[in-house]
Formats: sequence, structure tokens, C-alpha cells
Amino acid sequence: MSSIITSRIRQRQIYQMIASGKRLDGRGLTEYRPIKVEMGIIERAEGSARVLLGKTEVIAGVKVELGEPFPDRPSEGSFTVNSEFMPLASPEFEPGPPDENAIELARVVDRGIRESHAIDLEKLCLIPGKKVYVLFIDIYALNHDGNLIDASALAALAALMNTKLPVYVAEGGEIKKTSEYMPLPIKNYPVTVTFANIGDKMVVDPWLEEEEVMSARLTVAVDKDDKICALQKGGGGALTPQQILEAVQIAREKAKELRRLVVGNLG
Amino acid sequence: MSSIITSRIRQRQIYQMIASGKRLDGRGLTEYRPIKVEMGIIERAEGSARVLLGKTEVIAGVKVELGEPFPDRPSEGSFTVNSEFMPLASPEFEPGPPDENAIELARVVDRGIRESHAIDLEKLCLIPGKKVYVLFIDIYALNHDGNLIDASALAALAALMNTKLPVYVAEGGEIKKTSEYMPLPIKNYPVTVTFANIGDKMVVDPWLEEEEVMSARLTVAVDKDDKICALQKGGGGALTPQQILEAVQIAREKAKELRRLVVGNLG
Amino acid sequence: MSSIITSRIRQRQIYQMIASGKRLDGRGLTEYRPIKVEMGIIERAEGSARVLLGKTEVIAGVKVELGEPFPDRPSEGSFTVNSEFMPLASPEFEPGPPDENAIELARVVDRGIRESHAIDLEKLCLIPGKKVYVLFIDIYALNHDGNLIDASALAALAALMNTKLPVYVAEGGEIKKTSEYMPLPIKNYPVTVTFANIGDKMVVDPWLEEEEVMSARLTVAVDKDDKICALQKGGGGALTPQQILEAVQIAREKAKELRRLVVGNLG
Amino acid sequence: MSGKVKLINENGLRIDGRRPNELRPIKIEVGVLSNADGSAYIEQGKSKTLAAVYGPRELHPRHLALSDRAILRCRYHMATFSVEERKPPAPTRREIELSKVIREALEPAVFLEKFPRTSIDIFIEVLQADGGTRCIGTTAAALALADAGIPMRDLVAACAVGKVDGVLVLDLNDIEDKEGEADMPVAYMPSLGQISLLQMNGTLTYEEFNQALNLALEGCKQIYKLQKEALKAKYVAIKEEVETCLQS
Amino acid sequence: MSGKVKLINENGLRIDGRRPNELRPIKIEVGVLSNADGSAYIEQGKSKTLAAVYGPRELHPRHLALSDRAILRCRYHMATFSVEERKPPAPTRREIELSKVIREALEPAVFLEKFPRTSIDIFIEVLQADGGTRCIGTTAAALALADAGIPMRDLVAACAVGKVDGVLVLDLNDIEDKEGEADMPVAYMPSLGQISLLQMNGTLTYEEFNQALNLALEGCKQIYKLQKEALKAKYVAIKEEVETCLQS
Amino acid sequence: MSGKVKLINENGLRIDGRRPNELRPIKIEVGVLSNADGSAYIEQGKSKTLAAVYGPRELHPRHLALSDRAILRCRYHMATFSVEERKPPAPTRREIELSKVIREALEPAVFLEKFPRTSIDIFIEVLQADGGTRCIGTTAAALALADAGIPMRDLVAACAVGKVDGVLVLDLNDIEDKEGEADMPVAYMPSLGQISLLQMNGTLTYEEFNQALNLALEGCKQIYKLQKEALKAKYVAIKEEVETCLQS
Repeated sequence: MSSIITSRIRQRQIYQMIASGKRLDGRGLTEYRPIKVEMGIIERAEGSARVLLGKTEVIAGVKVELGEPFPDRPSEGSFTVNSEFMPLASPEFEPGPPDENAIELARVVDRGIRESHAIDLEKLCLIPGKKVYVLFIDIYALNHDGNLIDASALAALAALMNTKLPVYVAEGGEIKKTSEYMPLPIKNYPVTVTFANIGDKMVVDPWLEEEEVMSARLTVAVDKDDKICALQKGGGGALTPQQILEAVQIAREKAKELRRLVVGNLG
Repeated sequence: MSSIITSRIRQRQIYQMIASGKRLDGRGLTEYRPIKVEMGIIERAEGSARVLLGKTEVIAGVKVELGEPFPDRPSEGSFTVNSEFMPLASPEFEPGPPDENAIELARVVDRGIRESHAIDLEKLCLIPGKKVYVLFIDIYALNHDGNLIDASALAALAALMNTKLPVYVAEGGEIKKTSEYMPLPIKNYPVTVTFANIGDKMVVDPWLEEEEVMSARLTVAVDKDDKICALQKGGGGALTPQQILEAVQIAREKAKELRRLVVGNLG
Repeated sequence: MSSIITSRIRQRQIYQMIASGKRLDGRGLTEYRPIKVEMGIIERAEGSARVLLGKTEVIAGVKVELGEPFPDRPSEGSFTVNSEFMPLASPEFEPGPPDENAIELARVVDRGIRESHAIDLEKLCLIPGKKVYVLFIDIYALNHDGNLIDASALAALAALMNTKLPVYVAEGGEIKKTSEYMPLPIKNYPVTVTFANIGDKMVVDPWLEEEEVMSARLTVAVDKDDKICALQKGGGGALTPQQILEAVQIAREKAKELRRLVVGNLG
Repeated sequence: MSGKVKLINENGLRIDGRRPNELRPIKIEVGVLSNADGSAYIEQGKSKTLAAVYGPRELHPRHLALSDRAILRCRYHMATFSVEERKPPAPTRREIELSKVIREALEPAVFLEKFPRTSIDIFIEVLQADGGTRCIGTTAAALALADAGIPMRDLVAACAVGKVDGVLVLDLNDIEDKEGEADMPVAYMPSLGQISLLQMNGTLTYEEFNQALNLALEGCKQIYKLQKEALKAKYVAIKEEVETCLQS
Repeated sequence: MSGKVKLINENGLRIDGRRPNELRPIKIEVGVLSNADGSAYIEQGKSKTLAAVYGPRELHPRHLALSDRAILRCRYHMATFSVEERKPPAPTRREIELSKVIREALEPAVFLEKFPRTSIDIFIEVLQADGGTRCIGTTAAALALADAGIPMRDLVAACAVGKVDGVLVLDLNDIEDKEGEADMPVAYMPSLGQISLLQMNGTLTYEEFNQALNLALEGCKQIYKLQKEALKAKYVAIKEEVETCLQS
Repeated sequence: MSGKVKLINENGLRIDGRRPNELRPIKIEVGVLSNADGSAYIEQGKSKTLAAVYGPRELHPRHLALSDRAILRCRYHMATFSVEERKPPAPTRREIELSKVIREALEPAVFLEKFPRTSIDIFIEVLQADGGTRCIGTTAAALALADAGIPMRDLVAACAVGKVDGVLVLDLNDIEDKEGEADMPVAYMPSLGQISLLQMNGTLTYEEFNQALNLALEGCKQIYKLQKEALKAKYVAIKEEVETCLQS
């Protein structure tokens, strides 16, 4: 009982501050929490990265296998994005297969990478129609303090940039692994910027308490050329066209900040 | 509470009328509800049909793939029948994998088709031991007002009769799809006739309220030569040998009516 | 309520008797219940055995298939051990996939067989890298009156000793089954000896009521050369190093008794 | 069914030497498992089947309980090694269907209304399958129910009839089932004169069906007799045990 | 996307002859299923979709119920035969995601607070998929909710917009979706002026996005009109039926 | 194990340069996650493992709760990328078994009876596996329990011992585990003098076993010391933080 009352008071505080252009944790409406990106933290994975977004913590790993291409893309490698909300990350998360939230997150991250053509899939083909590189991008939420999507998209991009592909050589129709590695060919650097709609204001990078009071969420994936490469509205509320247009504009600016964290001068 | 009482009164009414040779909806004991069969309603499927049996509505689709034959039948194509009771069809149906009722229904429909050799499986072989046509007959219940089995068996037969097989040609050991289609080779026309045992009377084509009060169910599949090609007793009651023998006799007559609906002059 | 009281009285009795070196069923602390081993009871299986350990009853069957070897063991056959606690064996067992107890049992039995190299896997290779014998050892608990592990390990060993492999011959690159059979090549005879810790005493072969009051369980697998080839502590209690060392000593003696039951003079 | 096997020889005998209307040798034991409330084991030819009953017992989850009668539940399950090719451990669609029809074969025989809010659970394990396992499972389960002391209107005896090489035969074995023209399992409550399980695969004319049904009922009656003897044997055994105890 | 198909011809028309801002032919029926509390069927081009609503009804398991409002649940499901290659029966990740976004598209339109402790269940069955099924499913589900008599703030009308051969087009069909440069489904509540579903695949500049959004809203408004007509048609039909009854 | 690797060199040193009775470098951090009630992170050689504890907390479903004590639950889980070949996401039989033995290794250390009707949930995530992850997971979980403030009889420290090239060695890495002759993980409560986890793969004579057990206990005692230092470090850090707050 008392926790609900507290929470309502807290909720009102969050609303009132945001209405006046501020946030409970001192940030401005379009300000991200401090972000830390570490690459190459899992030596066993071909690529990996850890992202801290405030207290939100996410780890992404890339494993590379050989496999067959999809029949409609015989000369392209392939990748899949999976996400698991580990039960250690939040009292709300349960063990078991990914729920709709984890699936949605993985599919939004996937779309950003896929639609911006971030990975040069044509360079991942070893024998057309037969053997291609297959990438598994697995994202684990380790601590959930809000905005897992942006942290995950950033971790996935960083892990891809960190990925080394084992070099194979063709030998008499067979393919052989060498001891050499080459970097994964990357063509684009998509990042996502997520907004929460709280009392008609769109705030960037919502933390956990803001997510609990937001009416709707909007994620905008932006590529290196400032193009929008994926969108996803979430949550049980609605947004006006004007809110969406403004958010997309802001997202294009914020995306540059985020991209710089993993790409540095490249971006 | 009131619904239970109503239902008991209703139950008694159903019993009393049936005891006097009539039914609450005005039908005679061996009379089917109005039946409507529409074929070819799903252009994406190689075959399809929709059956309305009173307010009971069922849709069946046939998808054709190429696959390997079973090792013990190297020169025959194969087929499977699946059934799902969609949650939109009844407040009693839950989302999820098929339960024992849906599985039983699919297996009864399968037996009627298989045992009557309705599909000429030997003509579905492209390369013996290697490549055959594989048919998936998927049946969805869309509205459940009783006697899903007969509606499903009829929909499956109609969908099969509506099925067009893509024609393949052999080219240098490989097999290639052409743009041509041929009708599925059909050898027999099995239909099922289902009875409910209510107060020792066997009534044909029970609707939902009759199914709720019946003690046992009997399904008789009959082929084009008036032979019985599958039987299935269901429900937690029992039947006398005499009841069964009489029902089988009636089934052979009713089967002709049903068959005529899909086969027309062919049957 | 009364059952809990009874059980507490019973529990105390079990404790007190064991403290004085006796057991409620009259056995000494390191004494097994009467054991009966029957081999070859399932003609359909390539090998089978039934073990009665007091009232505990377990059946093991071996099925043989051909398959591909594991990439890292191209010239060895393979085997898996599965265990199911059938719901008919105990009011505590539920239908469904194996739970952690059944999985643990299967893995302990597996380890005893694998680590002692009981099966000569190199002799199970037909074409290196391509075709090997694959063995499925399936263990079903039929009646659970305690110590399913030892009964299962014994049944698995007996079923393996009873196993006949179909003989295959190579014919022009293909492999053909003949009508002949040969015995499975066995190199070692592992058995397990399980202890329950009850009031600081380690008792051998606990029956059901003892399992219910034990604080911890220790299983020791011993091979034909008196070597320890697997260990597993179970249960929510702990053991002193001294208890473990003594139990392992006793296990080596008891293992000889058990082995004699299936191996006879061979062991 | 290419390279077709001859299933009836020139003397009218079947592949295992039986006459058309002859059952396979049947061995029945009642009360074979100590934990179950009731149990039975049947060997019929090479088919080997175990059935056990737990209950009436408290039902979990509770909201499934009925206020006016017990719920009967049944699981028919085949051991992976019971058949020629190893059966995968997960329940097949066939096992799910047979669990349902066996439950519905037994339901009319049990006074479920005597045990409201409880469940009666039947577990059938096919250890070796050589035809007829659903019937044998039903026969064994009926005995296990009786052994558990659950009041019944009648026993349920089950037997398949089939058509092989054009001849109606009783109690099919595996080859007859697979290679024959029809297979029709029937469960019967002889004292009540009622059929509680009826399925059929294959094709039969009405006349054949009529004869087949009668042949099946004859088979069921023979099995019914064996069921009663097995139950009697168990009570004699118990009585003797008790008397031995009392005398010693 | 190799052997690229030409999707806009020299006259600026699309592969099925439509102008860029033209919807496909739409057929809407309301109240098509007798068991459901509300239902609707939509054919839009070759896409065929059925939606049904059950509720407000008691929620199982009960501990999921909310004391201050109803729970809205939604299952978007595709028939195995609705697509070119048979879809396996188990729910795909795509179906799970779309079930979520459709539920969240409808949620702001429903007065959930009027039905505490209950659930309102929406089932969408795609019988044939030729592009736009999440939008058509949303449109149909909104009608099914209205047909079930559930009080709503507004209807929800949904429509995709996309970019093919560099041109922004309305209401993509399957080829345009697969071969085009962008696909953006939008759900809109026209009277409220609010967007409740927004997704995008592909790449768009900000200017393109701005235009695309406006085009989508125009499409939604047209569909909204058709929704209202379909609801009216149903009530007229009912009224006539009632009057016929009264007269006869 | 063909092309056998040499695991002990001519100087008696191991493949990573360690002496037989030497642990790998160990880095321990306590309280690394903000949401969990307690947590710990351990790097031991190249193995990297995270453990978190939630509880005591209300148990769902409630009927699993015990009236006289808390239920301890444990999930040991490996990240798909933690091993050489990607591990499929679904729990393997190995993970299910290890979840059980780790839970049973910790259970005797926890005063479960102080928290009736609740659950204490332990989650162990192996981020990178290079041998010894069940022991490292147990060690980390014991710290997470302590960090959560759950009263304990003792910490649990775990360490494997094994036999490679005929030599008993402490704290096996992955190659030693895979190529060696035996692997024996042990969990120990040093102050209580009790072993709560014991498993063994491989073959050992009685004498070898006896020595191996003693070596393992020595390893556990060293780890125990590191555990205590890590806990102390955390409380010092907290204290300093508090003091800094008070001063500012």
C-alpha cells in the first residue's frame, strides 16, 4: 500500500519536473545518461561489447559459424539478433524463453542493422549457394534501469565493430579454416534513440521510473547519413504526428553523439 | 447459477424432444443442418475450401512442398493432416498447440483419407526414393457450433479436390518447377457422418448444445463404394452394438448426401 | 496433520536405529536390499534388463541406430543415457519431460559408463567420419522405493551386457545390414554405490523413507579395477571429508558384490 | 504393402499359427507395483504392458476439480525401446489420441460420482509393442482400477479384430496390423452389453463390419473371463498371505 | 533484390495498376462469427483477415487481473497456408512482435477502466497474406471491438505507406513490401488525431518520412470512413431483420 | 584425446605456467549490479562469471511456498557466446544438473528457516567459460548471498582438482579439464569443515582420490580468504562513500 502511494507521489514529481523541462535525475529532456562502451570483453566470442547507460548494463556477443545461405540470397552471409532479459537484471524478469519485450527489442535492433546495411553481407560469402558466414548476435540485459533498446543497439554495433572473422581458404572444393582473422566488413553505423512520452513531452533515454509512468515509447534508428532506418512505437498510449516529427528531428542529432562513442572519428 | 438452471431445463427439453423424434432446432434425427461448401477461397494455397455446417465454420488449406519419401514407401508421396481450434471459434478454445480434441479430429480426418486411398500417392512420386510431393492439409475451426469433425472432413476433401500441383520436370538429375499445374490425382471421396447418443437415440450432426448433453459420439467415415473406412467413438459414455450397427447403416445413406455436395455428379 | 506426526515419530525411529547401527527394515548399515537382475526381457530392444532392488524396480533398454560420429571423435561410436521417472512409479512423479532428478540420474549413470570406458567405442565405428553405431540407453523407473541411481546404473550395465549389435557389411561404398548379430564390445563394468547421510552415519542403499530423512546423498561409481570413476553428492546437506573418504572405501567393497550380480565370474 | 506378405496360409492359419478367431496367449498379473494404488501387467503375445492407478486423490491444480464427480485422467505411453525404431521420448500425436480414447473407454465403467473433487489417474506403459497395445492397455487399466478398489459398474475388456488376406481375424499382432486390410479395436463391458471404445482403420463392407464387431465382442468376453480369474488369483494370494501371517 | 522488379511503370502506375496514393479495393464485413462477442472480416486486395473479440470476460488465471481496469490481450496469427511457403504452426517471433504492437495500437482507443478485473481478448487470423496484414488486422480488430459493444474513444484505422522505385506509395502489397525501399505501417485514431502504431523498415530521409507520414494518415482516414460505413451497414441489417421479425 | 597435448612440461609446470597446486589469478568484485539484492562478479583465469541474488521475496506460485523455511532456487546459465561453439539458448541437461548441484552446495550454508514462505533466487551467468565455471559460480553465488544480507552459517568456497598427465593439479582450466584424466569439483564450508558439492569425472585410485580431496580443500581455503577480502573491500568502499557523503 505505502509503496503505491509513494509511487504516486513520485509519479507526480516526475510529471511536474518534466512539464517544467527538467528531470528528477537532473538531466535535460534530450540528455542521455553517462554512457560507457567497452569492446572485446569476451575473448571466446568473435566480437563482444559491454554498454553501461547510467545503471543499465547490457552485453552483446557475436559468434561466427559457417552455414548455408538462404535460397533467395545465395551469395550473402546471414545474421540473427537474439535478446534475453536475464532474471538477474530485474526482479520483473523471469527465467525462460524470451518474452514479447525481449523479442521486440531483438527485432528492432535487427531492423536497424539490416535496413542500414550495416554489415556487408555480400562479403560474407565463401562459396555462392553453399557456404557463407553466419553471425549470431546475442544480447543479454544484465541490469535493467530503463532504455534497454538503445543500450542493446549500441552494444550490438560495438560488438560488430569488434568482430574478427576467421579466414577460410578454398582447397580442392573443400574449405579450410586458417589461423588468420580479418575484421568484419561494416558499411554503416546505425544507432537507436528512444523517447518516452510523459505528459505530452518527449524525453530522451528514459530511465526505469520514467518508463513506468510513460504513456508511449518511440524508438528511432538513424544511420550514418542521418537517414531513418527503423521506427518502433511501443507502449499502450498514442502520439501526435507533431510529437513524432519533432522526435525524429531530435533523434538525428542525438544519434551523432551516440555513434561517436563507438565509431570515434570514423563516423 | 441461473445459467446452470437454464441449462438443465434446456437439457431436459433437448432430451424430451429427441425422445419424441424431434430436435430443438426443428430437424429430424438424421437430418443435417444446411451445408455450404466453397472451394478455392485462398489463392495462395494450392487447394482450399470453406465449409459452413449451420453456424459451424471450418476452413481447410492444402500446401504442397517437395520432400523425401518415407523409407518404407520410396515411390509414394505423403500427406499430413493438422487441425487447430482457433481461439476465435469458441470461448472454450485457448491459444496454443493443438489439444487432444484437435489432434483426435485431425487423426480421424487423416484416417478417412488414408484408408480410402483418396489421394493417389503413387502418382505423387517424382524421383523414387528421393523426391516426392508432400501435402500439408491444415484445418482451422473458425466458428464452433458443433460437429467440427464432419465439417472438417468435408472441408479437407473439398480442398483436396480443389488442389493443383505444380508440374516439375527432370533436367539432368535435377528437378525444375514449371509454370504449369495439374489437378491432384484423387481416387476416392471419403466423408464422415457423426452421431451423438442422447437418451439412447442416435442423432446425426449434433450442434453445440446437443454435444454438451450427449453421452457418446460416433463418427463413421464412408468411402465412395459405401465401405466404412474409419470409425471413432468419442465421449465418456458407451453404445450398444445395436446402436452402432444402426448408425453405420444410416451413415452410409447420409454419406451420399454429403459427398454429392463436393463431388457433384462424379460421386 | 496426523501423517506429519506419524512421519516425525517414524523419522525419529529411523534416526535412533541408525545411530545404534541398525535399520528399520532389519538391514545393517552397509547392507543392500535383495537384488534381482533379469536380462533380455524386451526382445524388441537390442539389449534390455530389469532390476529389482527391494521394491524399487527399474527397466533399461538399449536401442542401436546408425549415425554420424561427433566431429571430434570421427572413429568412435556414441551413446546417450536418458532416464524417465514414470508417473506410475510414485505418487510424486508427474508426467512430462525429465525433471532435474531424472536428468541428474541419467548423467551420473552416463559418467560411470563413459569414464570407465565400459563400451569400446572405437569398435563401434563402421566408416570413420561417416557411419558409426549410436546407442540409446533408456532407463525407466517403474516403482520408486528409494535408491533409483544404483538400480538404474545396474540395469544400464546389465542391458549393455545383453546388447547384440546388428552386423553391417560394406558394399561398394554403401553399408548393408546383415541378419547376423554380435555382442556389444564391453571393456569395463562400472557400478554405483549410493549412501545416505542420516544423523552422521552413512548408510548404503537407502530406501524411500531413509531418503526422505537423509541430509545428503553420496554416489560412488567404481570400475572393475576398484578405481573411482564418478562421484556425485546430492541433497541439501553437507558431508565431512572423513565421511566421504570412508564411504568411498566401503563403496569399493560393495561394488564387487553388485558387479558379481551382472558379470558373474567375468568380473 | 508392396512385396506383400502372405498372412493366411493354405490351412487357413495365421502367420503365428493361430486360427482366425483365436486370441494370442495371455498372461495377466494384478497388483504388481507397490506404490500405485492399483496395478496390472499383461503379456499378450509379445506385447507387454503395465498399467497403474493412483487415486482417488486430491487434484492439482485445484480449479480443475469437479464438485460432483472425480476427474479421470489417463496417459498411454510407449517406452522408447518398445518398438522397432526407437520412439522419441516426447508424446506423439498417436499417444495423445490413444490416451483420450482409452480414458473414454474406461469412464463409463467407473462410479466417478462417488469421489467428487478428486482425480483418478491411470498410467499405461507399453514396454513392448507387438500389436493391440491400446486394447491391452485398456484391459490392464480396468484391472488396475479394480485392484485400487475403485467401485465399477463393470470391468472393461478390449480386443482388436481385423481383416487380413480377406479373412476376419481376432487379436491382431503387429504384422497383421501393418499389412492387413483393416484393424478395429473394441472395448466392451460384457455385463452391461456396452461398447466404450471403437475405432477402425482400413475398409470394411457393412457385412464385414457386422461380423467383425461380433467377433470382437467374442474376443472381449474371453478376455473378460481372464480378467476375473486374475483378480480372483490375486485375492486368493492375499488371503493365503494373511493366513500365513496369522498362523506364524 | 537482384534481378530487380520494376515497381512503378512509365505512367507512374504501380504493378497492380494503382496510382501511388491509391488504396487497394477493400471489402469489410462486421459481425461474421456467431460465437465471438464481436467480429469483422476484411479483404484488402488479396489479403484476407478475420478478427474476433471475446470479452469483457473473467480472466484466467485470476492473479493476472487488474483491480482498476481490463487487460487487453491480442493474438495475431497467420494460417499456415496464408503465405507462399507454408508457415510452421508454432508462433514465430514476428507473430509475437505483431501481437504486441497491434495490442498497443488498440489499447489507447478502449475504455479499459470501465471493466476492472476482466480481460478483453482479440484474435486476428490472417487467412491470406498479400502485404499489410498487421494494418488490416488492426483495422478489423477495431471493428470487432466496436461490434462487441465495447466503449471506445475512437476507432483505429491502419494503413502502411512505403517507398518503391523512389516513389512514396500507399497500402503496399506483398511485392512492393518485399522489393521496395521502405515499409511504414501506421495506425491512427482520426477523431483524436493520434497515432497508436508506428513501425518502419527501410531507409527514409527526414523529408521523405514527413511526406510518408502524411500520406499514411490520408490512407487511414479513408479506411476510417469505410469502417464507419461497415458498422452502419451492420446496424441497418440488424434493424431490417428486427423489423422483418416484428412484421411477420 | 588422440593427438594428445602435453599438459605438464619437463619442469613440472602446467600449460599456463602454473605449478600443480596453484590457483589461477582471481579477481572478485561484490555488489556489481544495482537491481539485485546481492551480486558478485569473478574472473578466474579466463572464466568470467556473474551471480545475483533476489530475496527473500514472495514466492509465485504461492502453493510452492514452505511454511517453515525459504525455498532456495538456483539457475546456472551460460551465455551463448561463452564457449567455443555457440551454445543454443535453451537450457541444456548439463545446465539443469549444475543448477541442482550448486543449489545443493549453497543450501546447507543458508539459514533458510529464518524466512518461511519466501524464496531466495540465485542466478549465475557464465559470460566466458574456461574451466571451473560451476565452482566459480558457487563461489560467486555465496558472495551474492552474503551481499544480499542473508544470514549464513558459513561462506561456500569451491574449487576443482584434477589429474593431468598423471599429476594432481588444482583449479583446472578448459584444456586440462577436457584433455586430463580426471576432474573433481568440490565446494567447501571451511569454518564448518563440511563439503557441500562433490562430483567427479574420470578415474582415480583411492590414494589419488584421497590426495585430490585434500588438495581441493586447500584450494577452497585460499578462495575463502579471497571471498572474505572481497566482502571486506566492499564494506570499506561503502563506509568511505557514506563518510564522504557526510563530510560534503
